[in-house]
Amino acid sequence: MSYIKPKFRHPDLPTNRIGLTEASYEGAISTLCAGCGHDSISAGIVRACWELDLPPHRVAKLSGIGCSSKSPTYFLNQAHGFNTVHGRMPSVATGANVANRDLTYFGVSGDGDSASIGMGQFAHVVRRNLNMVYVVENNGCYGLTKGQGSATQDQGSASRKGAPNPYSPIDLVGVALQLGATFVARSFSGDKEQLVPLIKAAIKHKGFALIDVVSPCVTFNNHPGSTKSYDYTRDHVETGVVMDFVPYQEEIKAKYEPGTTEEVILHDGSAIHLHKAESSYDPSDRLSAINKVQEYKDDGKILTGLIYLDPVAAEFHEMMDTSEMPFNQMGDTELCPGKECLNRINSSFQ
Amino acid sequence: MSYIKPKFRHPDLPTNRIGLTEASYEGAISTLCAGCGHDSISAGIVRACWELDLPPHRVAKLSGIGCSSKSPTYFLNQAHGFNTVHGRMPSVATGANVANRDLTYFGVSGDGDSASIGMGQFAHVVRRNLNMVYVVENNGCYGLTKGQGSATQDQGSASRKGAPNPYSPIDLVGVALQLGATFVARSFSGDKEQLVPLIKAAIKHKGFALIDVVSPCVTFNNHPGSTKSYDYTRDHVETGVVMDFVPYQEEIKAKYEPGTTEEVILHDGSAIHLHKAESSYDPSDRLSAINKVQEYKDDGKILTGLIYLDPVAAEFHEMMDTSEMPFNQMGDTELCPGKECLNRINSSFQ
Amino acid sequence: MTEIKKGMPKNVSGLNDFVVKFANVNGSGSSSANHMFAKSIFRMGIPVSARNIFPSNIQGLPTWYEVRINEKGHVGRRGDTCDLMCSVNPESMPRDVKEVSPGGYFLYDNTKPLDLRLIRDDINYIGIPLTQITNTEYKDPRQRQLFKNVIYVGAIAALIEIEFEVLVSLVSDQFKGKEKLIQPNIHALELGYNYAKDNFECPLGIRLERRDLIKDMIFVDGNTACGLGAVYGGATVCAWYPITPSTSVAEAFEKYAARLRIDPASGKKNYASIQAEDELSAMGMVIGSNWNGARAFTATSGPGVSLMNEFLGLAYFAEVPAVLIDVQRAGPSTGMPTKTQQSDVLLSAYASHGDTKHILLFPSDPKDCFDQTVAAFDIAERVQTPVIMLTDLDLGMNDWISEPLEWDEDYSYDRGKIMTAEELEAGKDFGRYLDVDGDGMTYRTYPGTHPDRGAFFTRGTSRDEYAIYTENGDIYVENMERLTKKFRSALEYTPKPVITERGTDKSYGVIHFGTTRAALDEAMDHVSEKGYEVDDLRLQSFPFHDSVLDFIESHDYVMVIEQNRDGQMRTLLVNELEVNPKKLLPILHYNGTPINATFIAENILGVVGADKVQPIHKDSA
Amino acid sequence: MTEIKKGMPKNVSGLNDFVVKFANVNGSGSSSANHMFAKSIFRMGIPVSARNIFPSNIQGLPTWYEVRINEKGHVGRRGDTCDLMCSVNPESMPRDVKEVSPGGYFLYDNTKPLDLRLIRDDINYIGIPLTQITNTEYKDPRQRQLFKNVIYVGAIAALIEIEFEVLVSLVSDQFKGKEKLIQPNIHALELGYNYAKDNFECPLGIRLERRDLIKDMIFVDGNTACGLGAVYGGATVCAWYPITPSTSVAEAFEKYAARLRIDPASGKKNYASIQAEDELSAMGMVIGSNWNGARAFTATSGPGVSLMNEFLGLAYFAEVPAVLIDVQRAGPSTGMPTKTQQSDVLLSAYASHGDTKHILLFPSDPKDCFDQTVAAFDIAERVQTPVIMLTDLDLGMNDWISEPLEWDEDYSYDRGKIMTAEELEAGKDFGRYLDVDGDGMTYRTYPGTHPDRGAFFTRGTSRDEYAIYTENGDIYVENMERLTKKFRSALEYTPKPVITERGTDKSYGVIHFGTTRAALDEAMDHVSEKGYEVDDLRLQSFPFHDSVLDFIESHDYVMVIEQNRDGQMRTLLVNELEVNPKKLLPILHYNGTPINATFIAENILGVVGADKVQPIHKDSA
Ligand SMILES: Cc1ncc(C[n+]2csc(CCOP(=O)(O)OP(=O)(O)O)c2C)c(N)n1
Ligand SMILES: Cc1ncc(C[n+]2csc(CCOP(=O)(O)OP(=O)(O)O)c2C)c(N)n1
Ligand code: SF4
Ligand code: SF4
Ligand SMILES: [Mg+2]
Ligand SMILES: [Mg+2]
Repeated sequence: MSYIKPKFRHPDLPTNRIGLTEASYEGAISTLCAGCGHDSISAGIVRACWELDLPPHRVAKLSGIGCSSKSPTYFLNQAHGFNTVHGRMPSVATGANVANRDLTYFGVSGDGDSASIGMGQFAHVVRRNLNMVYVVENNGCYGLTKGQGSATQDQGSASRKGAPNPYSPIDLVGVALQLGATFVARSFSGDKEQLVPLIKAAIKHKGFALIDVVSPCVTFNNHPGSTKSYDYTRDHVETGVVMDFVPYQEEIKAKYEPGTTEEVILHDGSAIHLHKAESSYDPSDRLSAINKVQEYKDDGKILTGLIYLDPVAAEFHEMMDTSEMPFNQMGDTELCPGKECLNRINSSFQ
Repeated sequence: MSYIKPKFRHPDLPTNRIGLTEASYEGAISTLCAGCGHDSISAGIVRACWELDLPPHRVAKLSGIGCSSKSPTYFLNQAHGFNTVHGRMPSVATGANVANRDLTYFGVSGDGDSASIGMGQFAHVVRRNLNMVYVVENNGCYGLTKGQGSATQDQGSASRKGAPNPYSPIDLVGVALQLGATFVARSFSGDKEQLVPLIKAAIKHKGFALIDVVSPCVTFNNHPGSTKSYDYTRDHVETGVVMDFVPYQEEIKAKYEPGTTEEVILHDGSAIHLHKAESSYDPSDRLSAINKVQEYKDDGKILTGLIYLDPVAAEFHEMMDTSEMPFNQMGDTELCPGKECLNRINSSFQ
Repeated sequence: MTEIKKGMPKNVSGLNDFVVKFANVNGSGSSSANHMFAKSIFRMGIPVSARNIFPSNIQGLPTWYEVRINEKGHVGRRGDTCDLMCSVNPESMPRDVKEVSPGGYFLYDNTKPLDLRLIRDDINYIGIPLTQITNTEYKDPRQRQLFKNVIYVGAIAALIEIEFEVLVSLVSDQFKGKEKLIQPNIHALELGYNYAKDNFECPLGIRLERRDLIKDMIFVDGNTACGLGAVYGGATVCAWYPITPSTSVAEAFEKYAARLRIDPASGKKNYASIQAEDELSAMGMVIGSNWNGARAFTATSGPGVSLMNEFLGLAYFAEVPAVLIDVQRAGPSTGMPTKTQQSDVLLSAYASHGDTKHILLFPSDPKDCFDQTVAAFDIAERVQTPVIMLTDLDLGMNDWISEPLEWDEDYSYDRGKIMTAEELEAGKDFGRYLDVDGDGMTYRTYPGTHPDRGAFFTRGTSRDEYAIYTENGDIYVENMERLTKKFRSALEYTPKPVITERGTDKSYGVIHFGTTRAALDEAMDHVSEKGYEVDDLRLQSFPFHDSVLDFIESHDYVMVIEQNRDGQMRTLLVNELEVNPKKLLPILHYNGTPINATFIAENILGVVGADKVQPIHKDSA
Repeated sequence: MTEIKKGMPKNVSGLNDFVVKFANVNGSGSSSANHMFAKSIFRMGIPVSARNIFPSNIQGLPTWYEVRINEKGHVGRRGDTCDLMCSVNPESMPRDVKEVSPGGYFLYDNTKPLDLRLIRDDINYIGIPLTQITNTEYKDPRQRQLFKNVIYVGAIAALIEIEFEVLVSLVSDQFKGKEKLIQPNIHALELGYNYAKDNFECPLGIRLERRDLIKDMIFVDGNTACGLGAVYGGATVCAWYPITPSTSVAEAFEKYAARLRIDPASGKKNYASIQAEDELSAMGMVIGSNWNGARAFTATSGPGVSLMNEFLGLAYFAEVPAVLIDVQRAGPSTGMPTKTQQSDVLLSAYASHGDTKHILLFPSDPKDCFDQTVAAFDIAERVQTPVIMLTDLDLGMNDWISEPLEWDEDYSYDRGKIMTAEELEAGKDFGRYLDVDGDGMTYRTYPGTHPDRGAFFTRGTSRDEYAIYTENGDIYVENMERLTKKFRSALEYTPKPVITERGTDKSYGVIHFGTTRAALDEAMDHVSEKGYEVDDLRLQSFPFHDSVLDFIESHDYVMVIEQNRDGQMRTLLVNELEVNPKKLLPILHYNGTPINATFIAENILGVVGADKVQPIHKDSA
């Protein structure tokens, strides 16, 4: 396609390599509550797509139902979007991806949408290693239905009325690791520094990339006693492995102690640079990642950053051995075996 | 209740403490294929209930849909049973258990029933630590619909037509551990020695007790290349921790090397004795269990036995703080607040 | 433009008969002030109703609160206009100003001058410098926002003559336990009250005067009444998943159960409210509990009912009681989740694959919600089948005046046909699906009843009278026919339709159900005033009683009024009663707002006044 | 008892007109032998049909295979009797023996003597020592079991004069690639053939004679034809979840796609068959793919449709194409999963909450399955809505003779209204829900089409013509009315009913659909023979074309024949066409077996022959 053309813009605004300003990646004005974590994540997605020079229209945005699931309206106006039904976005995203492997797929979901009603579909999209970015805007509650606890609410975390949650929570990062996810990250909506490179790496990862983002609900779950409030999260997040995303053929900016940095090359040549702190673990080792997540939890901390990465596992199209040509571009030639062939088939039924 | 009375029986048949022969615990004649692993599990349940002196009618048997889910018909004829719908037995079991906390609940499910369509409900019944025994008769395929692969089919395991499975499997033991399950075991339908004490311990465990039993499907998944065949399983199972179940106030039979045995007391006073081999791990440590399961898998082995146990965690009724009296025994007195009270409520609306 | 000051024209006038509407921003704390306004009218003994019109979002979008005052007791929506618009949301002003009836009043914040485009010369403008007052009085921005709402209530109190003491007592009730907040609120009321008194000639043409029309009536929303009904109905298990507009049913159950259902000895709960992971699970839990002999229910809305389809079929065929409260909202799909409709009728009646029919209940006010919820449990256990109550957002989430809730101390729960251990022991023949009484309803046993008798297997597959699996076609058919018979036998236990006859002319009748009632009563007054005698029948349940067919047969034409596009109840009537569809004229209102009296009256008059009867608002197929 | 030997009485007689039934144990490998039997008749140029009657289990329970031979071409079920019962399952013998028509034949394994209770004196017994023969001939128990089946086929070949060469050629076809197996199978056939020739007077009264009635017809099951239709219809994505009796639709798609849809250059697949984790997910995938411009479908049965309810509402309201093949089985709930019914009609027509209507297709034979599957994709994309094909177990899982599948080389796919990048670039106004053509059908764009035009948001909530979210009631209503209009416009694209007129008497007509066709054709012959002129109309789709109403109006009474308890299609007719239900007389057959000609004929005659018309088999409400 060659329809990209710079729009009229303020001459001073910086543009990316395809000539677009960051504003070209924005969406409609948010109708979420002022201060909602979800809006920061939308901003992070805007930034990441802009920095990666993605043509906005080559992105498809899908979501379920919830405040979080409204977010796709608030970024990438030029991308098609699909607000599906509650908890079942993964299947719709799977169908969409199978139909056209050439777009970038963003799935945005909430903790209720993914861990409560959506647990089954979440597990299965992980298993299929569907090539998509899957962002969970995790506030430990159901924002849109006014603050009931969700399945990610921590045991003991207090509701607005003060009642502690008795149930064992679902940690989507842990479950995804357990189920064989190939890119697993956790972040905090308040940490754009960390979030943007994670989103970029997730986009470039060939396969299912989960980013579970703690994204406080200012209206229903930001009180003392909640483990998903801004304050609690700020006080308890800790980055395990600092990550830089380095686009293909671009020079490396950040400098770290020699020997502490590891480079992982993604399928398109771009790279991820991992900078490990002393207490570190190996993010290419699933079991080590599982242990680290648990260890932090046991210490009352939230491990953020890129937690696990397998850059080579086969994604869904590879598993299914489908053609390079997107299905939605196939015409009668590719699709219809024709009359003669049908006659032969008729004979086989005689 | 005092309706228990010994039925007419052959005088030589041994009886348990409530005067019943093992035959009193049997069910209808199985209509499963000759040699199906599921029938061995039914036999194991019969044995375990008999040995535990459970009054058969104080058990409720629930299942989903599948060959495995037919099994409840084939044990405990005197227990009420409920064949629900595919993949949704956990919710029905939850409702049943909430209504009457005094029965013993058996859920029997298949790998398709629990890990494919039922993944969501499985995850959530684990979270709630519902007091029940949950047996997965795991054959890696859909027996009743003629052998399609299920979500527990191992990556690379061959279908009957020889195609290797490309998807990352769901290991229900791993997922349950990850989700906070309080009793997690794995066994093999061909190993009654191991299975029976596990079932007994599971019954006595106060909370959710998962037993994932490899149970080969002789008709559709018993071929070479399948990792759920009898041969493959026999060659690859290995017991991690050998377990004895010791009923309350009963003497200990088996003898082991001193120092290798640990005793865990269950809520009713019965005990589990754990006999660890040298390469052992700590089944009271969740993370250690997770690691062990994975380690075995990496070695191409299947870890069986009692994998993890937390005998003190609160079960669902405790979390919900419900009365000791079963709901289904409550009458107007317990349930109806009466006229006067309603008048006061009316006033509050004025 | 007529800016009203002292000596302003009194254009619309109405004593205890007008509509006030508040235009706010959601999340701005206006709802408690608005509620106080409505309640004060109730406490002055005047019939009133209040409707929240809110968006599907949490904060920052326009929301309205419409209060209907009518001393004749008409508390349905009057129509699409109001007499006093209290517009404090600049964003919605252009719309708001249009809704004022000619000669009506537009109250706004005149701290800044009004946009000239908002000016109509046929209405009156009441400017109150709300922002200026709050900026002067309060420092904290949150306080400024909250008290602004209280101030306009105070102003309106002066304008339409709400008794100030009534407001004071409401404030005291509201802040019981937080007494420190009482005085500031009263102060804010006074600020508004005095500003109005000082600047305008009070009262306006529309005004209140104390009456004694409320008596012992109550002012409550339908969902609260349902939740209470479940407590009184003996439900021990509520398994639910949050969804607007049904969430507050479960919340009400929890709230009252937590007060009324605590075991005195142990302090433990004689109930469980389980937030399920989704609606499939919620219905599964309800089925499991009921199977095991505890009364259990769920509350949801359209999408939830769709998800429960498979389980509803199981409960129908396996004959497990279940109570489902569907608080309907505007569909299809996610539709307009905060708007009202009656569009789950067909889905609910025939939910699930295969041949199924479900018992439906249609409450029309809070008392019905309470009574029918209680009845639902009896019916479900008696008939051993799902009972679906179809209420709606308008009834469920809005406050309605209603007769007080009543309880008959002599009543005790009908648990249906249960065979006990004693009966089994005595040798009674037990066949789970054996129709011993000839009404299609059969005995069940609770799990765990007897050591060697009475156990059976419950399943969604075909089985014989002793619950043994079978694929025998004859046995299958017999069972299916028994289910049909049982469904008919249910009529003995379900609430009957309510018929109002208005004369001897039997040319036209009206059938309606649910929340259409209030607007319909009012519309019927108009119709009668025009000299037409039209009877009406309010359905309370499905299957239909014989009197419904009698009603249809005894009128030449019957209008079926409902709040959906496709005339779903009409379909059900035609199909189940085998009546000629030509006799049933659909009147359909489905834009998401509650049906109103003007709409109904116009449509009925359009039919009865026309020479030739023509179906209205229905696309001919 | 008459043991037939040489010189036995020939009681029933029929040349190319009789029913043979095999009673086996499932999992015993009988199906390929039985299939060979049926196919040999087909190859002799004689119309034949074959029905598997199997339990919901894998091994060890009774199963039957019923073969209807009729040179007039009647291949529906004749009735509940057969002329030759080949009973090799001791467990079912008591039932089997009862099904033999008087004067018919009962073939059994006489290695052991027959239980005396199985003896009727009005039928003939043919004892063949099958076990003895196999024990002598084979060592391996599996071989003994398998060849026993081949041997009885050989014996019957002799008894009814199947040409032996035809069997030989079938064996060769079957074992193409495994040639070593050919000779042993032929040998087994010979064992049976010779035993019969030696011991009985062949042929029996029932026998075959080569005809040339088959021409270029094919013998295939409906599910295979659906799967092939999906390949030819351009489906690239099949997302499914296993469920009897639909599984073989997906299997057929996979099988043919694997042969016909491989990219020649890369060897990669131009299709994907995805086994989803459940039916909700399968339908989600179908919606996702179709949204993104690829043709996708799913196949399921009743429980799956129930689970897809929520998603069907999304597809309806968001206007996303979707093709769903529902191979119906006996409901409700799990029902009788291996038995047939037509009982998902109402569920499918109005699936999901809120006001919804879905396009339905009703194939009646394998060619219909193929053609309508192809058409379903065109219709779904043209109308941008779900299309549900209602086939059933009888059609889907049994072999039927059918006209050969045809393909018009000039036909190309109708992808519906798509706005391309070029059109957008040229400045065409794009409003996703803008009804520019007045048929209610609007343009869509595929995701990724154009950098700054044509992107839109798809959602299940209310939105305006430019796909912008709105809760405005008027816009909502306009959109809902456009959907109604669109549904009507679909009639231009859906297959029309097929009307057969049989005379000038317009007292009675019959409406039917799907698999009732074959038995109906036969029944109509009987009815005509009795001197009654009854027209019939076979529905092929919903919404109904005008000709359906014309047909009803032009007959005094119309019988609606269907395979469910509640007369679901009749409900749909009454509701959608606004006809008086009194005109429509239900004839209902729903015991899980395919409807048969005797039943239909008796019921039609019961109506047309009676003085006063009475609804049959329908409980009055
Ligand atoms: C089938 C169904 N059930 C329930 C709902 C109501 N509902 C809307 S959003 C939501 C929860 C959203 O929670 P989450 O995904 O965590 O998103 P958040 O609002 O917290 O961002 C629920 C239960 C629905 N829309 N559909
Ligand atoms: C909603 C629904 N979908 C599909 C089916 C068909 N079905 C019956 S059993 C089964 C799979 C059973 O597999 P599993 O649970 O592993 O049991 P197994 O037969 O292998 O013991 C399926 C898909 C069904 N009954 N209901
Ligand atoms: S309710 Fe919570 S999650 Fe929803 S928009 Fe407001 S802050 Fe965000
Ligand atoms: S098909 Fe497989 S799982 Fe089912 S009964 Fe037979 S062996 Fe067991
Ligand atoms: Mg949330
Ligand atoms: Mg299985």
